[in-house]
Amino acid sequence: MSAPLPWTSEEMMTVAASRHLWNGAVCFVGIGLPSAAANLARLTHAPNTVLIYESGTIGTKPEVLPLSIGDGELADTATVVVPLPEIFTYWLQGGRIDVGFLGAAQVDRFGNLNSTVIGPYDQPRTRLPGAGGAPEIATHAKQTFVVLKQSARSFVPQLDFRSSGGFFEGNGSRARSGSPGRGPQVVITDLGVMKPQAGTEELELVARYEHTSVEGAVAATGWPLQVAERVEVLPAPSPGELEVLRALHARTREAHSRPVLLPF
Amino acid sequence: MSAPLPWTSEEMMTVAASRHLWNGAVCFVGIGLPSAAANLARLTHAPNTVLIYESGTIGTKPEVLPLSIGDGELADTATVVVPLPEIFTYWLQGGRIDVGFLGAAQVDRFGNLNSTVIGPYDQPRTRLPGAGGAPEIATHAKQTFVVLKQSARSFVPQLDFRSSGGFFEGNGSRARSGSPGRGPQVVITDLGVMKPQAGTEELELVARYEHTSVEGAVAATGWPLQVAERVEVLPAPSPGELEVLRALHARTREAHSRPVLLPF
Amino acid sequence: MSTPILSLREAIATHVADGQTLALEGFTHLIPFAAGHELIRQGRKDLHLIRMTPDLVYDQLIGAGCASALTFSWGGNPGVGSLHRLRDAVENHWPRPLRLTEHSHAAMAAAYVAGASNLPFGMLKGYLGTDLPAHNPGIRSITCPYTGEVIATVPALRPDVTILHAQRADRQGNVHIRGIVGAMKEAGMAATKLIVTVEEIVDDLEAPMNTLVLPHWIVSAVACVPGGAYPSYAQGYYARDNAFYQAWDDIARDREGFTAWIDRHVRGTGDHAGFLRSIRSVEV
Amino acid sequence: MSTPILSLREAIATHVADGQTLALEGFTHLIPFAAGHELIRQGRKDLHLIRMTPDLVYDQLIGAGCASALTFSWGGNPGVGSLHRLRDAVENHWPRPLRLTEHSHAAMAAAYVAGASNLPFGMLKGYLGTDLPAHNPGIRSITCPYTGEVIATVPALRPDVTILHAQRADRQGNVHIRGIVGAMKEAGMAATKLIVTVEEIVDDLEAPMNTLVLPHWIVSAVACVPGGAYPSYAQGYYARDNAFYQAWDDIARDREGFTAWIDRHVRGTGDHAGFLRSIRSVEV
Repeated sequence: MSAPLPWTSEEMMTVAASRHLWNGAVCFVGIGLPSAAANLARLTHAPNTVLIYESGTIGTKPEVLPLSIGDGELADTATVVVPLPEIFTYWLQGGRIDVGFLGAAQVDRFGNLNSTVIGPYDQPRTRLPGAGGAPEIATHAKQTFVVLKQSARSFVPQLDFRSSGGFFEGNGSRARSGSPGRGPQVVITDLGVMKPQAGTEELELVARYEHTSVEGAVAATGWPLQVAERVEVLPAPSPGELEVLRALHARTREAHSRPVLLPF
Repeated sequence: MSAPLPWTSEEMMTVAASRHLWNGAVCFVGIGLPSAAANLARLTHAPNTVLIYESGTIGTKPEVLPLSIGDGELADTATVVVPLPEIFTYWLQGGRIDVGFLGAAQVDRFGNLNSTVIGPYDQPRTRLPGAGGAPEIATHAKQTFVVLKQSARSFVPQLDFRSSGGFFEGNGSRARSGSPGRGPQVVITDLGVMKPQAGTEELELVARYEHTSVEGAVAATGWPLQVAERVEVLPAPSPGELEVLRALHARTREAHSRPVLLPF
Repeated sequence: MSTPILSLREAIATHVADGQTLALEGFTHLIPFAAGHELIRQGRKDLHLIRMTPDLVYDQLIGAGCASALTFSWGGNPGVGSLHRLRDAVENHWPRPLRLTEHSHAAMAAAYVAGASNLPFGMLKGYLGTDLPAHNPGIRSITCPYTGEVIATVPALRPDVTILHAQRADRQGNVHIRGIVGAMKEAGMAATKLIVTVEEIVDDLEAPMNTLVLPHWIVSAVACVPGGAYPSYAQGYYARDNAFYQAWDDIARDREGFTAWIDRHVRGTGDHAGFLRSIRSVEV
Repeated sequence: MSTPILSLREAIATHVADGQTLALEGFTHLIPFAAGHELIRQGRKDLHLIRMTPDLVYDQLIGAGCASALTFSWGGNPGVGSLHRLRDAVENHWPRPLRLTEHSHAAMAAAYVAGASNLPFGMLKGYLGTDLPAHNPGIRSITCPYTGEVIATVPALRPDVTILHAQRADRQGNVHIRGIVGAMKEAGMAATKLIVTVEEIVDDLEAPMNTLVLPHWIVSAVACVPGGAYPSYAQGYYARDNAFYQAWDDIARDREGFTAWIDRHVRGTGDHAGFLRSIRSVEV
């Protein structure tokens, strides 16, 4: 083993995800890693990124990461707070979202996602929270970014349940379904980055980190993972990225542990 | 001829219409006579009448009558101002309206209304403003009150155009159409008051004023008007009603003639 | 990263072309008169105009020959009577024929909502027992897959351009609208391009939470046009000029009087400030 | 002419019966926890619970045996993980089986909007390429009468009772809601009866124009319950107790610990003030 890395693999994954957001992108953000990555982008290279949370907060600029999708911080710092039904009609279905940022429990080779059940639906081994906003984010965002940790348990040959569509069965089946968005253009994990191959639309490993390997990514995938001819090695988190991300997490921890005082 | 009346026939009609509104009624108000009648009711016997204008103003309490359906006075004095689409979905179609107050250019024996064209639709002799909110007010309000001046030109055997439905062809045809509201329960004119007969649903003269006659109402109707066995004689406007109505109109005239000052 | 702030002349010249479908919304309140006048000045033609209540602003555009089609739901001078130029176009095809697509308010609202929502149609329990469907082939129906109930449908409205007038924008182009909002947001979000004229541009919108703000990135251009809704009104800025609405009945009653008025006050002025000066000179 | 202002106990006793469909809405914000606890205290059962995000409030109702069915779209502890009582009911039918009707957020929102609009169904371009329709027979489709496009439908949600928590009501029963409003208004207007708990009752709502006000005549009962959204939050009054949400993961993990907590803090207290005192005594 080499010396311990000066960053965690979760930090690397968050930084790698954040780099995909461009300045001015209108981004529909899920809670957790997507939220951390999107806010890191906003606080570094993409200050004019517009963040939308499904709770109805548009153009929000939280100082600390929300624990829930509807923390008061999101409303306080938003350009506007709209009713939730409107978020899904005028904004998402209306085609106003550039990037949908999704997580999941399982992904398959075509970027389809499961966040519903492990095991049969009616007799699940594990009942997961469910689809939430994801099915229509996956349909309507002009593209989606998927972020999750990579393992043979999460990268599976066959989803137990398809909660939201990626490229369906590949080979153009998504486009033929009438889904307006272009689907998952990138899947970012703690081991590397995958993108859909032209034509088949099967995920292909296109990048790894300095501390990860192609073999590691292949081994952590439940199907024979396609590997690009040239696998890019992504730069480590810069000191600036790490500083901003850690400060964000520190502010968040501090805020979330602050006792709540009821005014009576 | 007897001595001139101490009130105009328009005042009598407005007062008669206002008396039909009960305290606490939720009333969807059209501009003109309906608006005057509804506000007169609110300022006299029905102070808790809830007035809704299609512009989105709910629970409005205007000091002066609006000239348009969307005067600023309506917003300034409303409980809440909502988007116009919401008025027609959650409030009207949602079944929240007790009384829809409608006017029209023509009415037929079943209380169907025309406010669209005189003459053929494609080559009209007179192009009227059109249906506006009326078709769905007529459908969804739990009942409607119709107010218009009575003459052979306005009370016609055959509408040139049916802009909104009353009892359709009568004899239960409205109910069979699936219209949730009970239709025009009263038609108030300058000559008297008509209500639908049980069964046929044809309008029947049930009341006149002190200064009008059954014969006059029949003569001012373009079809053989049904007359109730007992035609009530409605009391003249009370001094209190007249005072409030005239003060309302005076305030309105004063406000509408006030020059508008642009702030630059 | 922010919306261009243009002169109204530039905004119209850049974003509105002959033959487009165009919605100027604002329900009695915040009617974008300045933008309507600028369309007349620039001589736009063959416009398909969309508006729930055509009001004076479309009476003017129709009488000035800018329009070949109108989609609407109530075409009167509110509280006054007829729109004489609209009537003359429908009854006598002057200055040119006007193809009508006529709806009820509820249906127009549903059609805008559908457009904003990227749905191909809107639905409503509507048009029951009316003659409108017989004259508007766009009014159709669907059957509820649960109850079997038949429900009316209208095709979504998707204007090429929507123009709104609002009270305030900030320097980034975020827009705050206050008061009666009508179907302004829906018409704006249903359109390919959205132009907003405003009373003033401020450093901070100070919009209370949950009020109507259009974020800058859905706005194609902002133009600062004080008085841009006159003779309609801007809540908090100036009242509706009800006397002008009443006077319009005479101005628009005959073709010559109308044309003289448009030539003098609209075509004969360079911009909205000029229009307002010109109108005031008559009143004094 | 005004809405009855009741104690929460009276409001629940009067308006909520066993076996009803019941929606407690509020998206993360303004979750009506006090009302949920009162339902447990009064031993309501066989409820069909409806909520986009069941959250801790439904984890508690489900674990306490009040529910036989759940309609929802995301059933986790936000930012923390699982709802263990919901999982135990689904995976092991404890304390009783729970019939699930599962949607996406967009579809639940459309179903509430349809309910509020008195339409039998809502539609959305949704569920494309997902397994949800295979497990929810309520998800069907219609064909657009203009384009031929196939569009997903969901049956309208029409709860017997909706319960909301809001910041303020006035003495007539008009209610002002500020901040993240979720689908509160739609759920409230879709219901036959609407109960609202509030932080305080004031003389004047002072709601800015165009914000969310529910007029008193659509509200069946108002109850003043300070802290009624705790451990969720009330914008402008108190923050979300994120630490409690994290602690719930342990409290609810096993049946005994959960039941002891409910017995002590909910069933063992007379009202919400008692609950808050009881919770504070643990924290100190």
